[in-house]
Amino acid sequence: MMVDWRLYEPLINFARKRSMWIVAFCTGCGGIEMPPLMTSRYDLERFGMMPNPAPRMADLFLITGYVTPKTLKRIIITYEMQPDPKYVLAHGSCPLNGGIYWDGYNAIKHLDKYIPVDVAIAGCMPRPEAVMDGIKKMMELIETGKADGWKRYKENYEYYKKNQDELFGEGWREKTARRWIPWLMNKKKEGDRQ
Amino acid sequence: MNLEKEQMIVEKILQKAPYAEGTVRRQRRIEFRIPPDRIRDFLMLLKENNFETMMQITAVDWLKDGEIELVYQMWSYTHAVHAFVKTRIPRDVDKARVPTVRDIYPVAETYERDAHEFYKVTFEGNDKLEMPWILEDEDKEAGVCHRKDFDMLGYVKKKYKLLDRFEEDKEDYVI
Amino acid sequence: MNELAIIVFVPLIAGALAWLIDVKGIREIIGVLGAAIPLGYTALLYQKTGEGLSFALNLGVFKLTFALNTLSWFFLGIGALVGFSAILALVSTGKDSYEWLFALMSLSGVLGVFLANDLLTFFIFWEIMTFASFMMVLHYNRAASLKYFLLSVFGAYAMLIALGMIYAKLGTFDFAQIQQAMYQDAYAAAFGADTVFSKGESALIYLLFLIAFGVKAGMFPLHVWAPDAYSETNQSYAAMFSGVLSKAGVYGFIMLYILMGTRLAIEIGGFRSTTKFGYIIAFLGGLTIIVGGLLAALQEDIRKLFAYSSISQVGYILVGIGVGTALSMQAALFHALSHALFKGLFFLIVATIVYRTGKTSFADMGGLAEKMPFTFAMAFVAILSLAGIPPLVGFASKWVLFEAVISQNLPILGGMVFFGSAIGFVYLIRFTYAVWFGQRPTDLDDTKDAPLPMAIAMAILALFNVVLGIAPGLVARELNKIFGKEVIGGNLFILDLGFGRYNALAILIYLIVGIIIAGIIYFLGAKVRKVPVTDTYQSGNPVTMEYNLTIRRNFFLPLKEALAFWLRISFDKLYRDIGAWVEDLAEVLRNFIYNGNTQSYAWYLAIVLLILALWGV
Amino acid sequence: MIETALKALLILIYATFVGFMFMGIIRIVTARIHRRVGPPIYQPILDTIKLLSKKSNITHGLIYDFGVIYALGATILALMFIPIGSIGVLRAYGDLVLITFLLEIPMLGIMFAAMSSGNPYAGIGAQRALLTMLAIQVPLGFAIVALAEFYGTFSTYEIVMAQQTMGWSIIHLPLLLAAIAYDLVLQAMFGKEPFDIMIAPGEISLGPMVEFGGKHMGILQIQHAIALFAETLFFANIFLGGAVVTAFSSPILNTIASLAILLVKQIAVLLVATFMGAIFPRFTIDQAAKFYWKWPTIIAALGAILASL
Repeated sequence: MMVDWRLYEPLINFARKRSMWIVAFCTGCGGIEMPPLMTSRYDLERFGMMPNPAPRMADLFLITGYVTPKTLKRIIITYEMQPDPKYVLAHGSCPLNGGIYWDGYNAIKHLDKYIPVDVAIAGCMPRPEAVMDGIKKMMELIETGKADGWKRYKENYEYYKKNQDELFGEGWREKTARRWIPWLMNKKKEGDRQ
Repeated sequence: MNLEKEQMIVEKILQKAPYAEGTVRRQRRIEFRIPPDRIRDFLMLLKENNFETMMQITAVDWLKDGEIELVYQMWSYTHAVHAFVKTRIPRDVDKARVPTVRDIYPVAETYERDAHEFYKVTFEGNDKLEMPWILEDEDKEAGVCHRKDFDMLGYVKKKYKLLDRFEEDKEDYVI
Repeated sequence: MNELAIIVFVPLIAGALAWLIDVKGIREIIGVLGAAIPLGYTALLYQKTGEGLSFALNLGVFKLTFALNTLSWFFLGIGALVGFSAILALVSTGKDSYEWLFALMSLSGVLGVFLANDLLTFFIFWEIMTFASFMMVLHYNRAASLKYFLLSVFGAYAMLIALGMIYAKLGTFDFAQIQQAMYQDAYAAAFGADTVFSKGESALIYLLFLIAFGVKAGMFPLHVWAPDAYSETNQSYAAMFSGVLSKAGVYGFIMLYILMGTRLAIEIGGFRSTTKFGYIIAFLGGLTIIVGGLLAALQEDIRKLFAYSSISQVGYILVGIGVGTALSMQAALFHALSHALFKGLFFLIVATIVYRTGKTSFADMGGLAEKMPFTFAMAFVAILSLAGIPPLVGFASKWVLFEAVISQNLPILGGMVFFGSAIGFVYLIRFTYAVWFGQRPTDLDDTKDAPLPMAIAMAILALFNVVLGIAPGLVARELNKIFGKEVIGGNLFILDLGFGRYNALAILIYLIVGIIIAGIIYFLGAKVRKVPVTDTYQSGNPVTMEYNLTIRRNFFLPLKEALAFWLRISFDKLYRDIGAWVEDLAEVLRNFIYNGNTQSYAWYLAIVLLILALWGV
Repeated sequence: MIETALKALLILIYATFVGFMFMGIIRIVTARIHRRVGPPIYQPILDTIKLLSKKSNITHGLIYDFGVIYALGATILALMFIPIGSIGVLRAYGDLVLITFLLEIPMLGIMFAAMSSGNPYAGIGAQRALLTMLAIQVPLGFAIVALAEFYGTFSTYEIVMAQQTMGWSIIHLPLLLAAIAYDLVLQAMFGKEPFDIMIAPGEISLGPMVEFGGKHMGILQIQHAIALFAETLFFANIFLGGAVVTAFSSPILNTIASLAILLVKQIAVLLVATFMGAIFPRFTIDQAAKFYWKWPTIIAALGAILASL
């Protein structure tokens, strides 16, 4: 059953703008900046934002702080689980250019090489006011339809895939999944023995 | 500032362990230097002299001496004294071997895995050394470690394609 | 030849033939015919239930008499229908002619029990049924069969003693005469005249019958044989075993009411709005519901789960019988029917699963819904029916039962039956999750759907589940006929109890409407994309099929922890201990009394003579 | 026929709207208890629009879709049987036992859908939800028994009518006890603290809901709204006297007045649940089971026994 939704686009955009559910995947030090945002000082729920543990029903993905290759794998998997349209908000300078971990072997330098970032907030760490400013910006972008990271990810998937594979190596998903299996199996055997 | 308690402990331990040399650094800090092959006996001795907890195994890379120094940090709740047990082993990867103390202090398993991953020290008898720890597999294959002779900056540039970003000779960067 | 004789004896003969001929293909045909003919004749006899059809077979010493009335026709219908389905499924799962012989023998045994017109015939066919089912269990598991045999023999002796007492007093086995005598006795007791049976005797007879029928119905605490016996046999046969044979116990309880209900009511007295002896049955039934259900939720073996669930469901019927009003009796009969339908269906589903996968433990199953869609559809119907989801037959009967119990101001029983419905949800979901959903073990990837005979058998029972659920009036009409008065009012789709009404058709219509509304909302949304089980959210960790993504064992561990204290009490263990204790006692006697010493035997003799002399003989 | 359908449609729309308002009220009141401003009251509607307008959805198979649809359908079915003031489509068949069952069926659909996704969190969530349901069933059953035995009827509408003459149920001691037990049960039915272990957001990421996204979650939001309305309405009807206004001459005014009265009572029930939820921490599942099998069961059984005397 096909319905022409373009008539309702303004309403839908308003709804998308005013009910951004955050996937609670707070990496790095910015996770500490979330509680003040959520609690009574700067109450984000005023804008209908709500922390949400499951990515399937989340819209806004907060990358709060530095990203290591380990985390980036999970971030990519979680990001791909989110249904379109989905938005990414990067906190602080680490996702931009590595920040103070510029020479660290285990900190991603340019996050937007691996997943599209809609809004990035500078600062180390940005204060809640700055984060709220970024969220306001994100709302404007959503309303004007400029927050099209999910479209870019679909269109330039080869580019992102290439960067991810250069960083992690081909077939990194299976490799990461199987990494622990021998040790888990051993553990299981020990458990059976006892 | 009296150090009788520390002195007493050090003497008590030294007379049982003649191979070791011990000093008192300051209040509640004592320090021992022992040959690497006696580490197990010495830690057993410490455990008998109620040093209940192993807090950390630190590895220090002395590039010029060509040695790696392992610092076993023990803590005694009864004396409230923090003991450093220092031992030095050769630096080259195949010779950097020391017996494990996992059976004496079970927690040592974790610290030994840590030291093995970042300083390539082999603890003989610990079968979990190869278990995945902090480093990703691709980093491990590239030989990433915290030894001083490893060119970390070069590796980072290569890994993250940052060749155009830093000058080679500059020492201090300001971002 | 008389229809009743055909109904009773054809399965037996067919079984014998199948056993003798023992050619694969022919024996199946004979066996299915042997089950189909009683079904056909039962359907034919529907018109003649009023005529008091009867049949007598003179065996010289005693004569077997059968008679047909509406009550026995009701049970006959249950037995013939479920029995036919089970036999049909046996075509696929039956291993050898042995199983055909005894399956059909037990079928004719139970039909004979339903049709018997005197206690002796009742007892004889009861024993045939017990023996045949015992042989079926023996074929698979010795220990389970022995446990079943011991308890059945226990019950049989109890019944035999009761029979002896009745015969000694009344000199007849005929139901009608016994009933008559009991009525007179009851009135005599009521008016304080001297009675044939003293208070103690009637109480004793009641107790003996309680044991005899309780064992067969799987009543707590005599249920211990059932889980092993139901699970350790051919699962197609278990459909009949649990669906029909347990009904023989229920039928026995109803006979108890018919024969000596008033007598016991007057002798033992009443409790609140019901009779004391009835309340005992009802309370034990309530305990059966709870114990069976909780244990079913904690099982790790699919067959055992349904064995316990069957016990739990029989508890409802006992509650209904025990409350003893006309309405609750009807509710009990109704639930007996629906229990036979959905439980038979369930055991056929289990049979299909076991037959196709060869596995019985929940730990090695999962994700079969894609592989066995038809069986899953049948299971869906059965689950909705057992869990009491309107509009299915399970809810209709359960609803009548609830109202019948609660309207009698019996709060404790009401709470028990409510709890029973919830526990039904619980173990059914465990079954659904472990078998049909979740991650499929790789060795089940080439599982095929049900074979044709089992599919037909399941379809028959599922059809009845749905039809009788949407039109419960059909059953209510029969039940009213049995009682000869309008107890459950209403029409084809509406059950009207006066203080509560249930409209199955409206429920169906509005459910469909609601689903249509939801479906419209669903189809307005964007298209869906199918994702594999490894593409679920595991905190962002990538997983492969090597990982175990399903809770396979100890699904209800918290429940186990919450019930830890009660789970330590095991009647099975208690009986084992008693058995061991009896053995030790025998040992002691052998050592100290019957020690083979003539000297001591002489002394015993002297002592006995002395006692007799003192007694004045 | 036509007006029945029209009435049903109106009831459905009213229930959905008010249910969404209830969800908004819960969020606002919780926010105020936290000293926050809280979202606007129409926030749940925005959420639902957003979820339904997602551009990509996933499924785990037929049951995954059907379970969600079935949940909403069954909730609508349950709503139809509860008398709303003087209107009410099937109130003649609004049987206590039936409604109690119908209010549980949606959970079965959600559980089917959640488990068919094969997500371990969903499995754990389903297990916890089922054990919670098992725990609440005992006091719930006793409360229903108490009602039925006190009034001697199972028809919700007749109970409402009886309360118009005899006064509210909760002024009679047995039914007061039953009402207390039922209110504790309601706490778990709403899935609010301290009995929300089944959807523990931090630990098992919403449990059964973890895999639902897009339109599935949207449908479940609508279902939740209607279920909130139906449960509070049921409570208001059987314990708080319902509402049957006959003061005015015109039936329209009577209906509006009784709807208003019902709304007040429903909001009262809702607020009690919200306050309890906002101030209590969370029980683990066996603690919840033990709690329900101790105090509420004793209270409700006492009520039932008193009612049956």
